[in-house]
Amino acid sequence: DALQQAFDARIDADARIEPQDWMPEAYRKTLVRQISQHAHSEIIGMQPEGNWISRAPSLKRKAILLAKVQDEGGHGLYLYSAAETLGVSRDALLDALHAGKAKYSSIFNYPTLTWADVGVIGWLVDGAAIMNQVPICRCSYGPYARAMIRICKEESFHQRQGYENLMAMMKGTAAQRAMVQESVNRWYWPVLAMFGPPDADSPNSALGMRWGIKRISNDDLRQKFVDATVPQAAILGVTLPDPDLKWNEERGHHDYGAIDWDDFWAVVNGNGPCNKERLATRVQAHREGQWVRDAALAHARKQQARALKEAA
Amino acid sequence: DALQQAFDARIDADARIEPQDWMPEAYRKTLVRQISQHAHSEIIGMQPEGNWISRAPSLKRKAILLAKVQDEGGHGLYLYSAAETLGVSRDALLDALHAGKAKYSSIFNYPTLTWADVGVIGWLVDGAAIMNQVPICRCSYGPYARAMIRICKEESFHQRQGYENLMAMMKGTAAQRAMVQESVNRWYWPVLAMFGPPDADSPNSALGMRWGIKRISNDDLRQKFVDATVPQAAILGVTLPDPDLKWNEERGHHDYGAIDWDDFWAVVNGNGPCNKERLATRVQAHREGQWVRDAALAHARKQQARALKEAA
Amino acid sequence: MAATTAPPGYLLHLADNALVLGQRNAEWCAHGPVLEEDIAMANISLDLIGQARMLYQHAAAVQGDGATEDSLAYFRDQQEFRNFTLLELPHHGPLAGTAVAPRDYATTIVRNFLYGAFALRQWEALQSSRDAQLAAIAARALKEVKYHLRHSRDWLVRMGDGTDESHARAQAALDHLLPYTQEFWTVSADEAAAIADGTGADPLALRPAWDSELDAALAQATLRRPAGHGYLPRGKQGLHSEHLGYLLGEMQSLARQHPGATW
Amino acid sequence: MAATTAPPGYLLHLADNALVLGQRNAEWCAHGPVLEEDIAMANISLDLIGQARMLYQHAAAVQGDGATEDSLAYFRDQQEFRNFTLLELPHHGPLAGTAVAPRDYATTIVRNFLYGAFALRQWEALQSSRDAQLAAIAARALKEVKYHLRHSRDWLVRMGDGTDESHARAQAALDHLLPYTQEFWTVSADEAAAIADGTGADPLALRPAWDSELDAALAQATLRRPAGHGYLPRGKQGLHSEHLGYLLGEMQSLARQHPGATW
Repeated sequence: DALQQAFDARIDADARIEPQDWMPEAYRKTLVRQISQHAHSEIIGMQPEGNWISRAPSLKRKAILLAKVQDEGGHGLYLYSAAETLGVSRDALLDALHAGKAKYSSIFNYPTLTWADVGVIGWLVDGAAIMNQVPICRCSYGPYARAMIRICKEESFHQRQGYENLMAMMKGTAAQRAMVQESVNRWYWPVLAMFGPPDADSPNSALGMRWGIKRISNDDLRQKFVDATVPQAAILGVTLPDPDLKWNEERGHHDYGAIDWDDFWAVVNGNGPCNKERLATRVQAHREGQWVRDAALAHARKQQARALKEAA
Repeated sequence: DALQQAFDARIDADARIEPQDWMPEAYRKTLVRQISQHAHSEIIGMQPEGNWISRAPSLKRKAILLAKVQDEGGHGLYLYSAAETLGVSRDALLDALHAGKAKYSSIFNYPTLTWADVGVIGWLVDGAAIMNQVPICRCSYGPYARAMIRICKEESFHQRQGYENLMAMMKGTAAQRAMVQESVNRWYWPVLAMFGPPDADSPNSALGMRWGIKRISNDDLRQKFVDATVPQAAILGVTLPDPDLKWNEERGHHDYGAIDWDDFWAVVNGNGPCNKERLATRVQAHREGQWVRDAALAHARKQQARALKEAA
Repeated sequence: MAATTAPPGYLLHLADNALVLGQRNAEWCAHGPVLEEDIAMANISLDLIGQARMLYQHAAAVQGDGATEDSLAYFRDQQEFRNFTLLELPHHGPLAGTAVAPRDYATTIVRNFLYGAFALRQWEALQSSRDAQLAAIAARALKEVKYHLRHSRDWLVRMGDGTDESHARAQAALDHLLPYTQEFWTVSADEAAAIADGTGADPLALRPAWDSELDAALAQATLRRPAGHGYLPRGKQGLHSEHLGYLLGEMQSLARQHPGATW
Repeated sequence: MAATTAPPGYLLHLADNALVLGQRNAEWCAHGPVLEEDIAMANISLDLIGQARMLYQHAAAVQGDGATEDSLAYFRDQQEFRNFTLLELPHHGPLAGTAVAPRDYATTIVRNFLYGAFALRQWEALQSSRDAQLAAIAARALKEVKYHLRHSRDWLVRMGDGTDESHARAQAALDHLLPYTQEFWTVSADEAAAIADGTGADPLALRPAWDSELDAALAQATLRRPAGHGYLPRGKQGLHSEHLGYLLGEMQSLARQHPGATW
């Protein structure tokens, strides 16, 4: 019909879809799922990093980490707002998260065991997230694209801070250097898996491409990430834990080893080291915060009633 | 009457009163109050010392402290049992404690701020407690006297361990020695106050003396304690924080400075540093343990019902 | 021509207040009652850590001896800390150091209000400190604490004038914490020295305005002002509660695992 | 004529198990549900600390290098600890390291049962270790752990066959903790070495008896045995949960504040 044709034409012309525009239900649903997953990832992601705020080893690092975690909360806010432009409430999205029906990035189901993890999350996890997210800045849905532009800017800043944190540790004592290497060993493979299953096993991607929501394939993004990470690791002085990693002159890219997809799917399906902890912690915070939210609502209603009475 | 005369005769003869014997109601009440206060002191006293179990600086000291706190729980058990021979239940006594109607030794309303406090509590607080308790081993009420004999034996052991703990620290680093001295400075005066108000202000004592429950006056016990503590402090190498402390050749005792009774009464009346914390912690443990006690009771009843059914 | 500087002990008192309360408020990260409050509490904590850093840097410069902001924050023991006892208490009612209880946002809000209303006036007064560096820090801190105070005051009113449960929680937190504010109005030796040389603020001069602010907020929140008597804490003289040891043990654990390391 | 000794990593695994569980159980001190349980938990903890001391002393002697029981307990970092992840978890359901929740006695009891039923059989087997010192420690530990197992089994049955609430709590604790027991049945490199040289016990040989004991106890407690699959923890290989860092941070804080001191 005409609406569908107009929508298709905007997509073909690489123009933006805005909240007031007509859109196919499947497009709307795909966006709600993707934006809310991203929002949930931001707020669940506050847990593993938040784990080190109280123990940050210097006041400067404590302040940087606090600011970063605060930014993540802010990203959550923008993204829930972007999702709300698609006609779904933040409460409904949170309910789905708390009921275990919505996903969030699996990477946050790993624990942060040392201070170096804070730096490695900045460098590798945020780095991978940026690779995934930069193409979304050109996403067809306006509010999402605009939220992502702001988020990517802040994420790049976080990534540089993470790298700088690791650099300072690599210039430090032997114990600090060992801490960085051990952390890289633990995070590297799960980060590679963040780009999602190989293209051959990723059937949903085609429609996302068609709609201008997804713009680069999982494997292409992963390759780009590996190519960018190798020289950064060299400058840092850490070894990436992949014996098969080497430059392929012919392809003009690095070859890399096989990813353990069984491990990836185990974590996605709820059996990672911290899946239960992360979700239960969210649920606990929400449940224990109920009385606070109720108080704010009750007070606002009382205020309103008083204002009406005075006006009467 | 005849019962009263028989009772008085036993008291005069320094013979023991046993649970099945007739006794004046006031005697019974005085004993219940004193024994339960003592029991409550044992279990409240587990809190300040328990505060250092998790952080004990060596495994040997951790084990010694755990064993000591366990003994205190055991003392609580004997004493509640002794009180029960007077026709009052442990539950009723605990309810009175939790309702703030029963007292416990005020010394446990001070916080344990350093590891040295564990040693100082052993040396000075247990030392003062023993001074108070040894005469009770000759108390007219049999079950109480027998409980006290066992308790005093264990307390003496704790006191020696506390002193030995401090001795090890005094042989250690400057920081360890300073920690001991600071702790002695904080605890010395509150410990002197543990013997209770001066005899002139202690009207209840006379009846206690008459009944063979109390045998030595507050001031006499305090003098005895000071005289015993001075040479121990000298061997340890710590200074007792009393500028007026000196040997009085004429009296054959040490003179000592004025005790700040306002501070003592403030703590007794609920305004010590930890009164609220101690009581609320007890109440919380009791409240949160309710389901466990209920489970034990429910299971016992089910077992009994099954046994009856089988027997039928 | 040495510049006038406040006594180091006074600067540490101010810095320790900021650090310890910043550490406590940051504990809400990922546990707040609503996302906006996670962010607000992180923001308040960040301001406080920032204030602590400036104050420690200044104290380190005054003290010399190779002291740094981190040596002062991470390598002093509990009894060297000079913060108000109020600021080190956990986010729940009175319990022993070894007890565990859920964090209570009413406790957090009431503390931030009671201290914020004091800190606002203290920083106002310190803007005219004879220690020029301290005066500059005060000017900056004042802007931040205005926001902290508004935030906690707004929530205090919401809680007091909200539901029965929120009212009861706010009142319980107030009953628990108000006695600790007595410490604001005693003058420690460090404060006396700072007042005498014109670098410090006399807390007693701040009391009437603090009292009025408290009464006004409580009236709006329909809360009752408890007597607020009882034990007089002496945290700013180094005599703390059982809670600070645990707070510092956790905060300093990593730094002390790697003595001499730079981060 | 060097005596046969178990690999140091294996001794540390056994010692760390005892220390970490002892540290956790001691947290009930002054917070138990009834005075008798305060005493029982302190007693169990004391036995475990005692086992840890004997094992660390033996490990220190084997290791040489001036190691002592206290250097092994207080000056190793989280990743050097070799305890089962199960034993470091706090006394509540699954939550992040920064979360706070009340201690739950059902969690404590279920863990003590699951581990006790394993430890009993492990010490039994280790009585015939080719490491004579370890065999002697095992004989002593076996007596203690028999009491620990009986204590936790009795309570497991009381809870399961008690009230609706206690049944639900026991079941929830079991659902939470059983997956962590998967770690019992993997063989680490240290264990493989110890099994190979006849000093260690093969956990797989202990499994049938453990399974039967669990099933029998659950039947009596009217509890359902959950699948117990899921994440396979690797604490004994040094890969822990977020909780061990906090436990060690607190446990080691004072010792590390005074490096080189003797207590």
